[in-house]
Amino acid sequence: MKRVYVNEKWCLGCHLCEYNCAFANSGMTDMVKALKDKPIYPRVHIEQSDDITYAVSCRHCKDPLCVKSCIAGAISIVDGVVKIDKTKCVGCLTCVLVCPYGAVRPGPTGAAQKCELCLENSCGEPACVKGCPNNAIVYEERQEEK
Amino acid sequence: MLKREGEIRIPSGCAIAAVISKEGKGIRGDLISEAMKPMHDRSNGLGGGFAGYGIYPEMRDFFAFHIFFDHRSTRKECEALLKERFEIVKGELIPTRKIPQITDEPIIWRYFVAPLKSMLAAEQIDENEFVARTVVKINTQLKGAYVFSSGKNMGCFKAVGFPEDVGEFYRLEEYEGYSWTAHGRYPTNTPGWWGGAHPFSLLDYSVVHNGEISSYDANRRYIEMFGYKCTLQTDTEVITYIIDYLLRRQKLTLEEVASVIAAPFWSTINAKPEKEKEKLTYLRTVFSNLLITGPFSIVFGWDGGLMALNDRLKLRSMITAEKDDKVFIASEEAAIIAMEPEAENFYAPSGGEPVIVRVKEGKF
Amino acid sequence: MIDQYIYPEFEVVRNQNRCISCRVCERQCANEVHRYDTDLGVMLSDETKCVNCQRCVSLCPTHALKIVKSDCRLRENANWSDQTIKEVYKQANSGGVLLSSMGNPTPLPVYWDKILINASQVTNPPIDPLREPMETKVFLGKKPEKVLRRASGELITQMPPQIELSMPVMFSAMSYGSISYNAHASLARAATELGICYNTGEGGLHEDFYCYGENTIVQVASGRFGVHKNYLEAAAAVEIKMGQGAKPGIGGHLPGAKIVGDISRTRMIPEGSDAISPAPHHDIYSIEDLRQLVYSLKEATDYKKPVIIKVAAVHNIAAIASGIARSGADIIAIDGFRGGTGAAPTRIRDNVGIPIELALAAVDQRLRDEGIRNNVSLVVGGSVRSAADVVKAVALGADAVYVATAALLALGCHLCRTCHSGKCNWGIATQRPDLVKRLNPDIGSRRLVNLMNAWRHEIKELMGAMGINSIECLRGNRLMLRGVGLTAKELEILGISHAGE
Amino acid sequence: MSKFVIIGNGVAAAGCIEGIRSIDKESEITVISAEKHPVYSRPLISYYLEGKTTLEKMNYRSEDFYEKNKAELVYASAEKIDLKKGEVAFGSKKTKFDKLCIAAGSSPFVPPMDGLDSVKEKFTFMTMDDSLALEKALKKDSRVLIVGAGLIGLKCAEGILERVGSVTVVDLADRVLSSILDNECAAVMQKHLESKGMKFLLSDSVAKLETDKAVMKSGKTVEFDVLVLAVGVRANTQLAKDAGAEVNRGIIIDTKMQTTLENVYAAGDCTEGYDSSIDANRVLAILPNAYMQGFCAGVNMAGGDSSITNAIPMNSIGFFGLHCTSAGSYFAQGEGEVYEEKSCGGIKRLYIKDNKLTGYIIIGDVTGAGIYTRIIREKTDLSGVNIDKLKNNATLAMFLPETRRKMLGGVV
Repeated sequence: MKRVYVNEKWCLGCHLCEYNCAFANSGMTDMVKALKDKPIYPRVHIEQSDDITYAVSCRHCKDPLCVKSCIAGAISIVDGVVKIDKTKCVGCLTCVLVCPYGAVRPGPTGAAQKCELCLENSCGEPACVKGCPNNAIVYEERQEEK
Repeated sequence: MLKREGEIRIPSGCAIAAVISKEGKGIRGDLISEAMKPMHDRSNGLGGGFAGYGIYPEMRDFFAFHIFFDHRSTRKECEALLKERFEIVKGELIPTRKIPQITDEPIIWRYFVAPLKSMLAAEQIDENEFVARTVVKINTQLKGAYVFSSGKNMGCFKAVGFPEDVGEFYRLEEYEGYSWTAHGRYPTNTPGWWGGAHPFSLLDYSVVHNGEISSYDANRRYIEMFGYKCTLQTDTEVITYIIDYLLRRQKLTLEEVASVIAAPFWSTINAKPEKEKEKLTYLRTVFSNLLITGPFSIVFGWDGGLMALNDRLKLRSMITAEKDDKVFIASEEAAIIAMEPEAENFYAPSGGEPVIVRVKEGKF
Repeated sequence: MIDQYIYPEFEVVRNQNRCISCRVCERQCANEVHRYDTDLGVMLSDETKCVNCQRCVSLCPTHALKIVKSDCRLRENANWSDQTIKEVYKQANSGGVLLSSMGNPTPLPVYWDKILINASQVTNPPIDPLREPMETKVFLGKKPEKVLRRASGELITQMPPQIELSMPVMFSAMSYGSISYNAHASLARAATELGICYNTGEGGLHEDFYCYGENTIVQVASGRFGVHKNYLEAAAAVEIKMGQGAKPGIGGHLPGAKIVGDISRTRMIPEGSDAISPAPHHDIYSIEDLRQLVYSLKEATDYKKPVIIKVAAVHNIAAIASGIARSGADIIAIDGFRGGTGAAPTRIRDNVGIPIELALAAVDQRLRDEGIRNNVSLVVGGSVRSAADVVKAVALGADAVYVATAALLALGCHLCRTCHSGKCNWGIATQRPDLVKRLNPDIGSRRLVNLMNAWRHEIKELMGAMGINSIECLRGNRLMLRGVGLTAKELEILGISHAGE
Repeated sequence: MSKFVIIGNGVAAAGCIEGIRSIDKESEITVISAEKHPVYSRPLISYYLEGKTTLEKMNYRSEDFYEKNKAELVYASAEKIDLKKGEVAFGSKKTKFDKLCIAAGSSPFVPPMDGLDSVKEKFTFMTMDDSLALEKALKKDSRVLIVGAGLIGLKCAEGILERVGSVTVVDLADRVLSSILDNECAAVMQKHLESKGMKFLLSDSVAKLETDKAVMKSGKTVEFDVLVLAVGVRANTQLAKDAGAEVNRGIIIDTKMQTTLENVYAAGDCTEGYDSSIDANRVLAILPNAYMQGFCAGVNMAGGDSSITNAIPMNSIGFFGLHCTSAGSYFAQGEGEVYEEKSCGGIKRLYIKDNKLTGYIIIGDVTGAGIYTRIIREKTDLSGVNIDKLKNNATLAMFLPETRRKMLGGVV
């Protein structure tokens, strides 16, 4: 399955992915309207380690702890994609407690949110990938080591 | 005022035809003149001409110079120059027939000459090179004189007019040769000048050409490095020089010449067997500036035969046919039928595929 | 500082209605122009630091930024231009030679723009490159004068060494050090994919790039940096750099601060030592010395590599070229005065040398007049900006062209002309790791390949229009060119007619 | 074809069904549910009272869950397990089984209290029905007394605080959430809860109850209208015990979820399984554990091979927007390093011992907490981790670059 991967060698730490993500998931058509003077709630996050930066987003684990742990039964795997049903989520953040990548965070309403690969917004391909100025984030199929 | 040949590059469309007897049998000049009639519309009356091989058997050991003079005084001047370098065996007016279609003719002479041995020794070159240099010298330095034929046992006949009229004017029925080429011209950029008509020839090489090559200046500026001077700025001139350079100076075979001037595409070369590929790559690389692009169909004549060649995309029509020992080449099938209603084995050579017909050796 | 007397050259115009304070501009500006003010909650700019490289503009996700030339003007004076006055101020401030980067920006004539190309109409057909084969392959190198055969009559097909190019364009010399590792990687990978060559410049060849050797021209310049046996042997050809169009008669100087790590190793000089390329090669004070170096390099490479001599286009270039053509060199590269550089004294860059178009025309004709055009191939550079420039150069007589500025533009360069600052925001002319990584060679090489493929298409279109289906038939085909707005003398030197003639 | 029976219908049972179906798509499954609801999320009952979810959304799985998984759902109480016959008796019926899973959950523990019978409005807080019953008793001006300041008591308190007059929580322990928080963190949380209007009586207990009044051991009295008993829960072990299984505080299971009886498995709050954080068995009555145990049991019942060796206690709980995550085990002062970092309204405490992170508590910004949980669960040796970065932030930056790149599926 295609997933979002980061190559930290090329990550510039510009944080554009976060803004593109927040915009893509805002449901709005204008970035200024969507993001100006508001806190943003991206589903991809830039982390920094010394001089290295890299983006972290949901890995869509094959055996996801978040799905097993969700107290509301709000997280499920649909065609390989781990999805959160926002309407069921009560914001207990058990998923945050268990996610081994730190990829799940609360969204603007308190409900947990995470990367769902832009499959359900109008972006077409993940916005972080599309907008990355240095191809540091890619959307591709890889053989993952288990 | 339109500029004439030599002052500006002259592109033109044309008709060509040729016939050869492989056995070296005599063919009368009016036959080739006939061929040009059905192709009348391919010319516009601004030039026609012929080259005949084997037409001066008695004088076969001498270079036959056909020269246009625009004035008597020019002829005197030219003859003086010739005498410095040659023994003139015979000099005479070329016989012509007054016809209303051909007017404003210059003074047309022919000289049968032999280079002076002392001059050859002094310049340390062979007689062909000596003759070639003399021709270039006259044509570039002697205003009003123009050598339009300089081979042995062959001759060019050309004029401003439609080719069939030119044939009549030069009384071609009085000549017999084993091979003939003919040209009807449709230039678009000249008032029509006798010297600019075709065939173009140097020594026994003659070229008739239908087309307009796009590589002209690349070819010209290259070939001029080797002592040639493209005074006419016509395709035919530069093609003749290229062939002369490759054949006579670089000693390439006709087939090799064809694969220089109509070189196969690299993709074709790369698909050939190793040996062949090496050779073609070598020729194309070394003589890259002699590749000719743009449309052309040429018939190259020399004392040993004819070679017909199309550009590598075959952007001009050209067809060949046979009958007995005769081979016919023409822009149109009609021209061949006009020469030989029974002609057979019609064949349209592919782009870049040379058709080489050699006359039996020793016949002439 | 009052003694600077110089108002910032650019203004950062930020549309606060569009700015979402994402701070991308701040993070991406190595010159530290932008900063976020937490008290005001807005982005602010320090325009004195702006070099107008447009990195922030390009990355601003809401297009809230533009950089404009400041309209703060000194009192108008036709003799004393703003630029001239400011240069006086700068020199009065610093007491130093003014430094600039990239090519000559002054409004001297660009002859490419005054030359027009022919097309076929009626009398011969244009050729559609989408339907018919259209060839752009060239071989650079000396061509034999005489065809030789074995006793059997078979052709001897051995030739002096050649460089085979899929199209008549190469990336010209830019050293590792003056540009980044990733820029070199992009050039090397693109050249390999394209079947053309790139040029190491005089910074040596990084060990990672030996695998691209067949598409690499290695340079031997006056500093001899990074030259050793393997270096010479790795390459497709060896180039002796005698001069550079942007700074004829001037050497190079890469400050010790940039001679670190791999660069020091690749140049084979100690870390921290200045890399100084002398103005002349101190073993070449005349043409016969050059001949010796040419043959030294040929000996060293077993006569298997073509040797290129690169010279700047200067006044007597035709005579110089003639000398080189008889020196044993296989290829002459001529660099015109609009060529780029990582750093050059401004006065030299803007006032020394001649336009490449005239140099090319003069050299090609001179070599033909002497009958030695076949001794060498001719490569020209110095602001070849488009496929049309390539076609014009080839028609004037070049075998191939060198492009560098266009290649850098493809890599992201915005021609801000401050390479010498070492803070290239596009990761090209810098060695700062955080900036170097901004140029991902995956993207860089793809963009170079795209650019060259686009040019190749355009070259084919232009050739097809002329009814030419192989590039060699364009070479020196000056009839395909016409001048506009040129004097009789200029036309004579270019060897072309005026439009309408 | 086998016949599977599951006693209980909570999250562990749902896990068990899904575990069986991950291996065996056909065999018959019977679920015996004492509660007359399809499986729902028990922890959501407080959210329901708070209005953050609805009865419908509390369903843990979709409506067609049983149908899709070909499981027969029987509303009845299981009464007896007959091992010899391989039968479970419920109501007046019996059903055969080849493999049985006991997922019976736990029940509220109600300590004996003097005068309890005199209280009219008294509730436990465990099931959906408890919640619905409590809801009915609540009035705008109700004074509510909750006995127990653990997870259940406090979630209940949060759920009803806005709907009643007052809430007082009493607990014998000296701090709130004593099972998951240390003193420092409990204090932070308590302060937060008090700021929202909850009252606490800690280190105290109810000595005597009257109709609307509780008298504390300390002598204080608390008047109330509604009493909620949330002292604790006890695993439902009786059925297993009767059948002969070894039982301690829960039904003893091995890492494959099997009880000491052949063909009998157990999962969820009723079990006492392996806790890797203390390297011993213990009851880990948390929802993730219930599901994972159920799933594991299901896989093994269906002939697969699964085990859980890295279960640890962990909790994520929030009150009025202040989140708290914790995992692992803590130790007394002096036994190891405790790293503490206070931030505005929050606190973070990391317990580091023998070069391992043994436990942590974060109150406030819990971003990335899962990474701490991970290194506790995986017992990651901290010599391969940048400790400064670990303390600073829960990000992947704490790992060696190669490890991190591998985690993110990139080129190492």
